[in-house]
Amino acid sequence: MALGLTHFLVVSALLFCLGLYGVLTRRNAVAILMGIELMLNAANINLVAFNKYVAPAALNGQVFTLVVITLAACEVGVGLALVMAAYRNLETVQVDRINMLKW
Amino acid sequence: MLLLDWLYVAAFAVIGLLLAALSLAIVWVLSPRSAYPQKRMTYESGVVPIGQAWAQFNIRYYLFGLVFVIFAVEVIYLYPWAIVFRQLGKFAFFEMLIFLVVLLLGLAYAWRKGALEWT
Amino acid sequence: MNWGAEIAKAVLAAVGMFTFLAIVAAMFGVLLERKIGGWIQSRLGPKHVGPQGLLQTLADTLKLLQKEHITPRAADAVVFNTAPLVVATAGLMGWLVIPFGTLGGTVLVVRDLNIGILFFAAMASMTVIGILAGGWSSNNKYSLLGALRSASQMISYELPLGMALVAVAMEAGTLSTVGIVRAQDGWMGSFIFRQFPAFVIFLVAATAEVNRVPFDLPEAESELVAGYLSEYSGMRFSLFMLGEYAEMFAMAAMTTTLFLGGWKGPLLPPLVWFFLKMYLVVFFMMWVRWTFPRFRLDQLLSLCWKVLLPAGLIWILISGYRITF
Amino acid sequence: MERYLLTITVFLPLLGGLIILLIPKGRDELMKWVAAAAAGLAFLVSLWLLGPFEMGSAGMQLQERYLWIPGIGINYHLGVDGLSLPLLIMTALLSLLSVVYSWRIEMRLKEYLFLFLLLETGTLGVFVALDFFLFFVFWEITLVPMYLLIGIWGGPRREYAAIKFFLYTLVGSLAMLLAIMLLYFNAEPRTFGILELIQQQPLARVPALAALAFWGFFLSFAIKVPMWPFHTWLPDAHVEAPTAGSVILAAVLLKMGTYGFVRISLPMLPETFKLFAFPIAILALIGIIYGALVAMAQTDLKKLVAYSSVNHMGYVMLGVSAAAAAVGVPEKAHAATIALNGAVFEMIAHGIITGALFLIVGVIYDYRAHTRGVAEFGGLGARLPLYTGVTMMAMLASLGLPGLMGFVAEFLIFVGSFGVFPELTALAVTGVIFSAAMFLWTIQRIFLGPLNPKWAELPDLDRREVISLAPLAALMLAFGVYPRPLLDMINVAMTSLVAVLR
Amino acid sequence: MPIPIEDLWSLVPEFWLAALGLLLVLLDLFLPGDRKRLVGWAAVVGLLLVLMPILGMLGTPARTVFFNTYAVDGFAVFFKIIAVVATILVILSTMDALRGHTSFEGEMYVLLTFAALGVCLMAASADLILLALSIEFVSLSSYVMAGYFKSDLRSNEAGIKYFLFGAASSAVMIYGFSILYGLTGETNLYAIADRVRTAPQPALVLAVGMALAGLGFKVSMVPFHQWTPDVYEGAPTPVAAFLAVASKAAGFAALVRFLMVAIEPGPVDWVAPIAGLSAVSMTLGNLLALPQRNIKRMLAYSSISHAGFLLMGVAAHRGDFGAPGLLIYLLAYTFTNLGAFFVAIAVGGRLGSDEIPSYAGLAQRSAGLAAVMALFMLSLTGIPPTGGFLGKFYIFGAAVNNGLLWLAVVAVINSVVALYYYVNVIRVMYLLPAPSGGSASGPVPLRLALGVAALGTLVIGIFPQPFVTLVGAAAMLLRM
Amino acid sequence: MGTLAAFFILSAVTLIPAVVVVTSKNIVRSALALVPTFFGITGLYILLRAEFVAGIQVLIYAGAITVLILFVIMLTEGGTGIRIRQVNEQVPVGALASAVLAALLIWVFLRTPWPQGPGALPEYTAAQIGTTLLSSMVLVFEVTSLVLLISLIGAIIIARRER
Repeated sequence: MALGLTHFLVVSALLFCLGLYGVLTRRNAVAILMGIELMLNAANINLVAFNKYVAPAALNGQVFTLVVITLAACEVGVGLALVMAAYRNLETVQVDRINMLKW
Repeated sequence: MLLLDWLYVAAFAVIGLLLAALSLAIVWVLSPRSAYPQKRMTYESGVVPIGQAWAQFNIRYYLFGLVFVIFAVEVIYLYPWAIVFRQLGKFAFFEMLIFLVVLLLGLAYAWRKGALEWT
Repeated sequence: MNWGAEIAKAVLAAVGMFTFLAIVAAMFGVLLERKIGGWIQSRLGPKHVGPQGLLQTLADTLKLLQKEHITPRAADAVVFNTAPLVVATAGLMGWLVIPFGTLGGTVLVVRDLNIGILFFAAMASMTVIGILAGGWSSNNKYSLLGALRSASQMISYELPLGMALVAVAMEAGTLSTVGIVRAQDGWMGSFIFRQFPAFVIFLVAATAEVNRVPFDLPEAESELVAGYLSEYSGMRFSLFMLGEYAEMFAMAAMTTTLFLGGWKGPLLPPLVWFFLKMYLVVFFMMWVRWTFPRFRLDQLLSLCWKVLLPAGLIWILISGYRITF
Repeated sequence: MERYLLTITVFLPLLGGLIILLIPKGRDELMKWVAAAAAGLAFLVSLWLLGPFEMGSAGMQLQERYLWIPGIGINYHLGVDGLSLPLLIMTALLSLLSVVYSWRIEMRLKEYLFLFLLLETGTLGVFVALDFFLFFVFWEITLVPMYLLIGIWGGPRREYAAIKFFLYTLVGSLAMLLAIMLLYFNAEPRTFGILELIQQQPLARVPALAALAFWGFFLSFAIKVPMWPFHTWLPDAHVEAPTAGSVILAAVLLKMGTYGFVRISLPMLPETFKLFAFPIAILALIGIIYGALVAMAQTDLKKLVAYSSVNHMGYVMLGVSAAAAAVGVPEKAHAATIALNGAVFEMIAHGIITGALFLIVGVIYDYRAHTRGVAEFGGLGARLPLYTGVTMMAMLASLGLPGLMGFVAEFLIFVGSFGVFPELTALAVTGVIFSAAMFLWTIQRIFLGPLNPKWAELPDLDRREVISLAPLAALMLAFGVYPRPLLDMINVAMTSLVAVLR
Repeated sequence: MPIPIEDLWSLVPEFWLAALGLLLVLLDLFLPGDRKRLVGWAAVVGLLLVLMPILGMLGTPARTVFFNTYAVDGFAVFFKIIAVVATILVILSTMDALRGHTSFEGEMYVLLTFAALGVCLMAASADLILLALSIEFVSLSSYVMAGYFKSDLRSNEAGIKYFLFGAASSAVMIYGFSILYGLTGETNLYAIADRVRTAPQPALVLAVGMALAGLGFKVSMVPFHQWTPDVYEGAPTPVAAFLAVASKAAGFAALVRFLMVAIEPGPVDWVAPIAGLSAVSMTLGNLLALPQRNIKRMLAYSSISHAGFLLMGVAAHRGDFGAPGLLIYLLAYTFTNLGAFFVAIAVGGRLGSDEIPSYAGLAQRSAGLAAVMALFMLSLTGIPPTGGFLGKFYIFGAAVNNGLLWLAVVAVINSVVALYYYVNVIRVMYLLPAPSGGSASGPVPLRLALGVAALGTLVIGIFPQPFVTLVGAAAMLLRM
Repeated sequence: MGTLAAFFILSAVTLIPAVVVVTSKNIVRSALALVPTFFGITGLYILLRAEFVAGIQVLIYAGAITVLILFVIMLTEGGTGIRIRQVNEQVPVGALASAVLAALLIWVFLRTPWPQGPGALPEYTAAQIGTTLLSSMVLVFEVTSLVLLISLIGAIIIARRER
């Protein structure tokens, strides 16, 4: 068995679903964000793997990965700012306690 | 073979961690132990710790972290540009000029709005 | 390819390099620091253990090895013990891409990675994680505070550091360290001339990055009970120290590589040139330590964000303009 | 000028309404006069239409046609024929009379008048629109003002009645929209022109879609008519609406439904209509008998009139479905024509009579007794002679007394539909008996017998009430005695319609 | 690969918007605190000016520029117009709404301008990378705007919820994009279209489904709608208006281009699921809107239901009524919904409440406001002669034309249900007595925005031909 | 063979800490566990010949994003040391959904005949990425700067106190 594309895809699928699990089950906004990061990383693995095995002629996959990393950074920046602002007012970062409005 | 390079990197990482852990293990074997409970208390200037080890720290830590993340991302775009802009001519320079001017504006904003002040 | 042999070679290289570093960087470095400190303050420094106190650090190390192993009860033991490993390893990893010189036709470098300086910057940034982990796991508010301050400082100075690296990469057109040295031909070819602002930025940022005076605020004993290190003792403490010294020497080596023409120089063998330049930079850093007072945190961060970072960005643009047109 | 007569008729009221909006608060008299002027002018212009209108010609006349949304083949297309012109004039007249009747409204006058005039524009437009899109727009425009008229100026349960009215009719109109779309997309070339579609018969070859489209239209029109069992909104709406609103609702809005059956369902989907004519006739029959019986059980005057509307519209639908059943059967064409003539005549007759009846109820309820309970009255005949005269005339007209308008209509319908559905018609005639009984009993209870001392001081009709009721009474009588001019006009249109269907 | 200079000319509007945004940042930095409104006016002027180059591109032939990463066609132009017009109106309304809530006034205009740019980019992106980037561009600015009132707990909550939902669904979407890239080896939509025919089925379905998650989030399609009510209620009202209109329009632009350009040639049947989602969205949105007492929350659920209607246009995209219908519905919806939110701003600002019962007797307190609100409610219901009606007309026509009669019937039923809660607002305003005096008319900029919204709603309903021509051109050029 | 072994080791390094990330009761440990996960992913990138992306992965994910996350955790509840239940009541549902999705994804991935494109990756990916970014992806490149700008501005707005 030689190392091939599907190996990476399986890891990516598992990582994605772990991230999803985190997103679905965590109460802490930051923890949910970490789950989202895992999901994005899974997508990145896909992109890089496909770039090598499917379309090695151009580097679109890797460029996409860079963009995703950038977006992840921006999301973390903005998202954590919102978390901090909410924490200042509510003294909690548990999303089910941030619940003035009907959920 | 490119992967060979990274085999060395991996080896360095693993060995580094192992050696450091080894030193700790040696100490763990050699060092004296006492069951003197005060020693294992948190050291806070000799005063008995009260409450949790936490205070509502300044949001400024976050602001610095934020600006850092944004500019760290910016820097990653500089690296590939830096190695090829020579070949790509003046277009590449102007592209980067726009990119950097936009981010300098961001820096100016952060500066002017006091996100870079500690006090 | 024979993987077994390669792995064996890699492990040997790693062990060799680390041993070398532990001696040259850490032990000798500490001694050097004490000596220079003594010289600047017109006193003698360590003198009794071994000839001229050469073995003083060894003795200290032996003492540290026997020190009691204290883990605070409220601390998170796993994280508490892992943090020093991370810091130490991160400090050592940077050496992987440093070219020491040439021997015959081959360059003496563990591996000439094609993303060399990026790798270096990445490894340097790992220290922050270790420090934060250490500070938090101590479960001590001074440690946590110290860790946060230290991390703030380090991440801030990573940026100018990166900018300086980019400026050099622009000049050399490559990220490989060997390539960068090769791009610096002759004495005037050293990038310190063409990239002098980048050199200054790099040096300042590197000094701050390794938490040295005047940027040693995070572990300022007089202000913060040794910062994030408060709860650390014994060997774990010395691992932090090892990482720090390793990184300081790595920074010096990198300065040499990037700006001082690396191993290149007339007459003397390349290896000698390299160490000469590196110790020059180390000496400079120690000299600064014993001469300048400590910055306040706000001054420290202002320097970074309001001087070094804009300067770096603008310098990159200037260099870009110069090289393009 | 003549080229734009229809447009002027339709939009004069709206113009008046917009002017009223600009009048500052407090100038109530001015607003009323402007409203009356707008409605009056619209009525006059609609009468003027009779001049250029050629009585003998069957086709659409006075057509106006401009590109509106050429991108999808929508035109601004107006026109009248013998079917729509009487309805147009009747609408204009009733609107004018209602404005006159509403003179004493004080609460939120500006909004009232604006909405009323907007409503008039919508109803007028429905009768002259010859493009489906335009037709639909006018059709829907009537909903909002009616909703608000009921909701703001209505009786105690006005909110419920208003929203019920709105919901019911919206269901219907959206169903119609889908039916229109089915026609449009099967036409070649695609068009929303009603006349063009009638000519094309786009769904003739796809019976399944034709049935869908038919039921779409049916739902819309049947709710509007209202046919049993879609009538439940009607008693609520009629009872709760202010008097003028009830008048327009009963006299005009209901006609939009039957007009739709005659103008659209019948010529557009004749085969399909024929297929379903019998069940529809049965529904109409149920409506006739149910309406009459339930009306008889009512003690509330307004409700009584409302249910009598269900009964009367049943006649209309009986006539229309009889005509539909005769499609493609040349020997029944004559009967079909008579039935249709009767149906259309009944629309006019019912408009005038029921309009009058609601005004009559309003007279006693709004300004005098403030109650509509039949049982609470008695012996008013001696006290209010003028009022009694008008009321009795309207009620007798409604029950179909010969010499008054209702009789002509019902007679024609029965004659016509007997040729197609003899059994159903025979049963339907019993409805006449029920409604006769109902009205006579009502007259007896209100006007005869001992006078309830409570009402001893009631004044008789004043001048303005006379002005609003007299024209209607005159028309009932005039067309009852001499229906020819109206019937001729209708007959030309219906004959050509039946001719096309054959 | 040098960049063709003539390509640059096709991007004049985007450059302009970007430059405008940067200029506003500068302006904001150097204006004193009490003059920040000037930033808003500068933004309005700049946006008005940018309309010129956008309109100037109306007739140009469809093509892609910048190495096929960016489409220049009528479709994109149409959405650019929507973005700019909506943003202008939102900025006008913002000038009133921010007072007293935040000291960061200038930045709001900056963010709105950049968000407008993001919407333009979303509508014209012809490359997955650029598409993902521009979606995040709009999202990130929206997250910030949703949480703009930092001392207001509900705004905090709106920001956090919007962020978490948005980030999660965009992660799913990017994963879907990555699979699509793996199946075709391309990131360019037009190149994908060439390769997608032979793409293996189940993976392609998976990719499209995951990509729909992110786009569905933007347009608040069920089941990615949960954020909508909380965010609309908690966010500052002008922001809610922006999300309901511009952000949603952009979502549809991206969705339509993605599906119709890249996926349409492939073997995946996406029409049926979209039709199903459309039915579910409109039904669920309507049913949940029924019991709402808060106007913003009601509008949020109504916007879910309108997403359903719009999806109906996506599902029934073929023919003269499909894509044009979608676009004209969006256009009418833009004006109408903006108007409804503006009334909410005016009322909320004066009466301090967004509860529908507090609208009682508005007709007597400020007749004009009540009248335009009634107009907007009727337009949302789809009563002629409003723009909303024309949109419904088109969409129903498209459904009938595409053989989706069942969906049209569902839509009819939903329209009737919707009538109930829309008319309820009219009922409260007109039928209920006013509790007390006090007029509730807004300041000049807000009234200006309201006027434009009302005018737009009416004009689209009464004289739609220019708009019909516009959307006809936009839809024709879509597939080049 | 060697690469396969490396792959499995790296997968373990990626996935096992990832499990800790999403399940640990201690939020700081979760965050710290991100670091080995990111390193594992870095290793996978290396196996895929994407050294530049790998470098960025460490620099940004491990070096910047994690640090920021740690900052925020330490500034909020993580710093308090109070143990709060970290999961909501959706655990079974979430686990089931994730498991089903994982099975589905893997099933689809395994049975899909992925196309094999022509050509080979360039030796020096960093340069090629630079070229791509500056030519065919130039719009992406410039828009990125704007995205960074608004994130910076937006986050500062949100994080700063009202005056």
